[in-house]
Amino acid sequence: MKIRVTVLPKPSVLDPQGVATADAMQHLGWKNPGRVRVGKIIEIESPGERPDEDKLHAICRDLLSNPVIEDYTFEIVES
Amino acid sequence: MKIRVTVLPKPSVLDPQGVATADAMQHLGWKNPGRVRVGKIIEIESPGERPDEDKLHAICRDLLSNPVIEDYTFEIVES
Amino acid sequence: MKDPAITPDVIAQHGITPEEYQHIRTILGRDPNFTELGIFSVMWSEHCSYKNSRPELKKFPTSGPRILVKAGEENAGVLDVGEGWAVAFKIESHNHPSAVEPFQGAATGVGGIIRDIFTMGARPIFLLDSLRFGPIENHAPDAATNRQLFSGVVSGIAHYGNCIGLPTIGGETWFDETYAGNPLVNVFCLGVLRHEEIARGAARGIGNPVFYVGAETGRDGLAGAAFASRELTEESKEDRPAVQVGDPFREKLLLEACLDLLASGAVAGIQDMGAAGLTCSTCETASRGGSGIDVDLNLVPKREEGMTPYEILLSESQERMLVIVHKGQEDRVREIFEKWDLPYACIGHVTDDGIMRIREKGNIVAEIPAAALTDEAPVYHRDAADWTPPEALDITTVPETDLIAALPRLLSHPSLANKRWIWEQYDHMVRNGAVVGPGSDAAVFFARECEKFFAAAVDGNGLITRLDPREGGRRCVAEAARNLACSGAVPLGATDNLNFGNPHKPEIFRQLRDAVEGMAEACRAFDTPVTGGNVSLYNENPAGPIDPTPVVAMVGIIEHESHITRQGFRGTGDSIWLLGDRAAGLDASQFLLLLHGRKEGRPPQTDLAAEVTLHQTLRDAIRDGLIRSAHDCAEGGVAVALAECCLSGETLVGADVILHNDGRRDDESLFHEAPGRILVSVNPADEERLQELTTLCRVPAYKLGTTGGDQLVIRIRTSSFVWPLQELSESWNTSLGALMGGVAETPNAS
Amino acid sequence: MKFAVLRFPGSNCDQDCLRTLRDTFEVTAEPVWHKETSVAGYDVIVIPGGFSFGDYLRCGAIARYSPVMTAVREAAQKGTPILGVCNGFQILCESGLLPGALVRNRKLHFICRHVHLRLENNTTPFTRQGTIGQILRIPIAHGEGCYFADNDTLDTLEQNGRVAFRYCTEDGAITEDANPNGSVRNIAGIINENGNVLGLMPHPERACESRLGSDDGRLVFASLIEFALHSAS
Ligand SMILES: Nc1ncnc2c1ncn2[C@@H]1O[C@H](COP(=O)(O)OP(=O)(O)O)[C@@H](O)[C@H]1O
Ligand SMILES: [Mg+2]
Repeated sequence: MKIRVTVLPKPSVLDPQGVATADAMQHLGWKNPGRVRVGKIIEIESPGERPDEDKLHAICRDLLSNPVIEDYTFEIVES
Repeated sequence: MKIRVTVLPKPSVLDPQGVATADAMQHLGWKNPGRVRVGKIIEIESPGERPDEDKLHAICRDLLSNPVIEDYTFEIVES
Repeated sequence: MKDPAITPDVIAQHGITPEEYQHIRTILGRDPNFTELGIFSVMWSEHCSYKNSRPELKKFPTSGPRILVKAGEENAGVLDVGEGWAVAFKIESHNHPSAVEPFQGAATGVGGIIRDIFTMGARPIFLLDSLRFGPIENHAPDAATNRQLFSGVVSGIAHYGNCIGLPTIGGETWFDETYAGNPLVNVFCLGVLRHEEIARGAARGIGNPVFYVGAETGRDGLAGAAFASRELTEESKEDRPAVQVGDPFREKLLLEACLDLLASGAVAGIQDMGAAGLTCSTCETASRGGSGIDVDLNLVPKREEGMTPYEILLSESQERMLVIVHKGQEDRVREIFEKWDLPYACIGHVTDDGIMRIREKGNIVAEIPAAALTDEAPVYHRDAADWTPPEALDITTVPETDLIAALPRLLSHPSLANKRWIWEQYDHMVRNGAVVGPGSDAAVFFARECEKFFAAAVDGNGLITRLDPREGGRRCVAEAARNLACSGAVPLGATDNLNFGNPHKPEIFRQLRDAVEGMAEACRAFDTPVTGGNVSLYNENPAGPIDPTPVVAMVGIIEHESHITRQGFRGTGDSIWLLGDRAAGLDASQFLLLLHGRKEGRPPQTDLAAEVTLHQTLRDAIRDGLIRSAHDCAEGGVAVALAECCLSGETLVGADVILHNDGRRDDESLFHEAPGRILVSVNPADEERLQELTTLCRVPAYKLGTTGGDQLVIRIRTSSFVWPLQELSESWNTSLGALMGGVAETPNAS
Repeated sequence: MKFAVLRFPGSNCDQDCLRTLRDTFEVTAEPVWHKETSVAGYDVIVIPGGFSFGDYLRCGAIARYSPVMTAVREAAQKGTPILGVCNGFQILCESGLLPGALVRNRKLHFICRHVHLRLENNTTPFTRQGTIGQILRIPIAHGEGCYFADNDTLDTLEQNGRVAFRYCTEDGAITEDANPNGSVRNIAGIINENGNVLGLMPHPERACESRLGSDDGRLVFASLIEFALHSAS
């Protein structure tokens, strides 16, 4: 089973890495890349049972992201 | 238009962050989370035109990922 | 999965010559199998065996009353520093990995040298780094690539050093086209220990268990060894990375666990797994112990499934150690590894037959006399080309330029500019010891373990060595010693890194040989034995070999805290003196290189006897309390040195000086790079005593002028050159940051 | 008088804190391993800097789950002074003992240098020996020291005097230029509602001896010691 958790900075939080990336894209010739945000992806390939949704939410909220600055989503890619 | 680039460590490359994350998940009560890899996600919300595929590949390869140790994929979420 | 057959092709791909192959057959009394071929290939590589450089390295002085562990005996040399305390230190290169992946390449370089130090039983306390890159100014070819390499290397060093909690307190950084595509990344580490704590990398005690501890073994670094590995496992060839990824967190745990372990008395021998990993650590420990070793690969903790013996033995996965444990102490050892959450396994035991025996699934997959791998490696005496000394520079071919503009241009060149952009990324303050951090001639570190002040500096000069290898060798040692003297330290010992091109080319071998002889001569003069070092050959880019770049790191001790001296002027009204001889032309100077684009001339020769006296006299003056600041005149000559004195104190302090011209042109007077000169500032009340001392010691000493004001004024006969300090400060302090401002960051540095 | 200095895998300023407390202030200071479940008997708890668990995932994200943190949370409730420096500050935020979060420095680099701080509240156990507006010179060394909190949280902090230190110029001005990492409102250190938990990005333990360039950091430890003596009597 494969779970993919995506963690992105909240829109209200300064994302200097996103800004720097957008700048660098412009240098590479993409005139207007617009808004770029850099976040994390956590890919879990679990051989065993998958935790129930609540448990998964808890792990995403308490460990994999920090709700003060980040939003998360997860998707079950294969099961 | 929204493009989402996912960058993950190549399967055989050591991913210390993934290892630490898997350990932490176990402490949170998920007995066998299996293999965890931590990568980057770059979300681009571009108002203008989107570069052609070749250009996008070039940006992913040269800027957003490090081909020696990472693989990337991108998907066009909306256009 | 079957091993490939041993064909002449496979042998050649392993970098083994037909003669070497015959030698292997003689040692074994049979043909080696594929795994054994791999083992010989890495152990007999230049990296492990120094087969091309060993005869040269023998020329270094390696003994002395302070030497506790000699160069070559163990992972690092150890020097006595008094009261039962000792230091272990060494420099190591990671040039090729850094060229491929600057961040991880540099990071793992730091990890490797730290392991060398704590393997000796020492607590690592600080790092230095010596770096070379291609040009990074906007107009330079490939500037963007060079900037990325530079930025990646600096963040890689920062990442590893900061995380593990070791301060990088000094270094040197140069930019020149010769290093484009082939950056040099040399890192130095020093640790402290008690004499009785020195650990040995020997497998002693028949029947003692052999433990593996640290990161799991993966297929890291295999392609780096460049083999016929393609046939090994079809499915894995795509993702077999040449680059190792460092895990400083694991290394921190490993460090603490190993020091706990050594303190427990359970350890009979210990060795890190560096290049050639498990292979090197098993056969070297056995060879040093005069014993054999028997290891079962099934027991080795692995990161991946289906690894072959060849892959396991040759893997260069980082953050691993081999520990030989006194029989009966296994539980104590397990307890420590478990406390630190480290993977470990007992993988074998010490035997009495001198054989390195490797098993897998009950079969013996390799069986080689251990000592043959380490002691019977081939040694080559390469041919050296003849050398003609370079022509002296004809000064009339150098157009006279605007000298007022020249100084800020030099100060803002990345090679001479303030390196703050680099060292602010390093946590140079952790461990609360950097009493003099980066930004002065030598760094001074207060080692709280032993309450001693150590000084350390690292120097190299590719330009001088290219023009005159022997002088280049002498020069870098003398400069390091001078940097130490300026900080108030007595040098104790040195470690060197020889960065050269392909030694099969006679002109390269000539450079290597002469540079080593020059370094050896200088180390003798300063009474600083070489305690170890590293050789990095085959540094070439498509345009040819790099300028030969021997680098030396020297360590000294400062007897009393009050002797610690810095390079910056301290206030208004001090007298500025130049100690040492003065005259030379612009030969081999940075002025000629950076402003006129010429690598030319006959480098002024280092007078070692005069240097020794100069340093001793300076130290005497420091001990007598006469010296307010001291700075060595190196690249950029006296003008750049003066500017640095004005700019690097706690506040900006101006100066007004007169230079005698010796019948030379003004550009020569300002920017020539004769070695053996030190700028000091003294309280006017002490001038007479300084003069007496220098006269007594026969050290030339010239009063140049006085500190004060907000400009640097240099007068030469009728000309006077005036630079507002604000402008010089702007040039010197901001140029590197401005150039690097637009560089995309290495994103994985947290 | 007994200080606990917590030690997580990857802590690297624990020794500096212990030495400073023992050698400069001559108080008892003991390391406490992260697997311990009690911090009873300690008058002050210090969570030192470093890279706990490699700073993987997020700084402090994994350390907050160490067993010792449960005990720390209880001690915080009881009013024991808790000082989190650098990574310690990050751990306190991740644990919810302090509001907000520390994110990547504005310019993305790790920065190690001396900065100036303005003391904003001298009624805390950590600052009682100082004066408001006092300027301290103390080093920072971090890659993720940019303090962030939403505006409501920030307003609450300010209204209640919970901003303990701000980055400032040499003369005490709160300017953009003086802000090394982009922290909102130049915040360098905050306290919790009860005033007994301080999170501070700069390293006071690196500024307790003049040979290290500044001894302005003594204020924090001297205040703590005075406070603890006071509470004991
Ligand atoms: N890569 C680096 N890392 C740390 N410190 C550095 C680095 N490069 C230069 N420095 C520091 O900058 C100062 C100037 O270096 P350098 O120009 O080599 O001095 P000098 O000419 O006196 O030997 C020294 O204090 C040195 O330690
Ligand atoms: Mg130098």
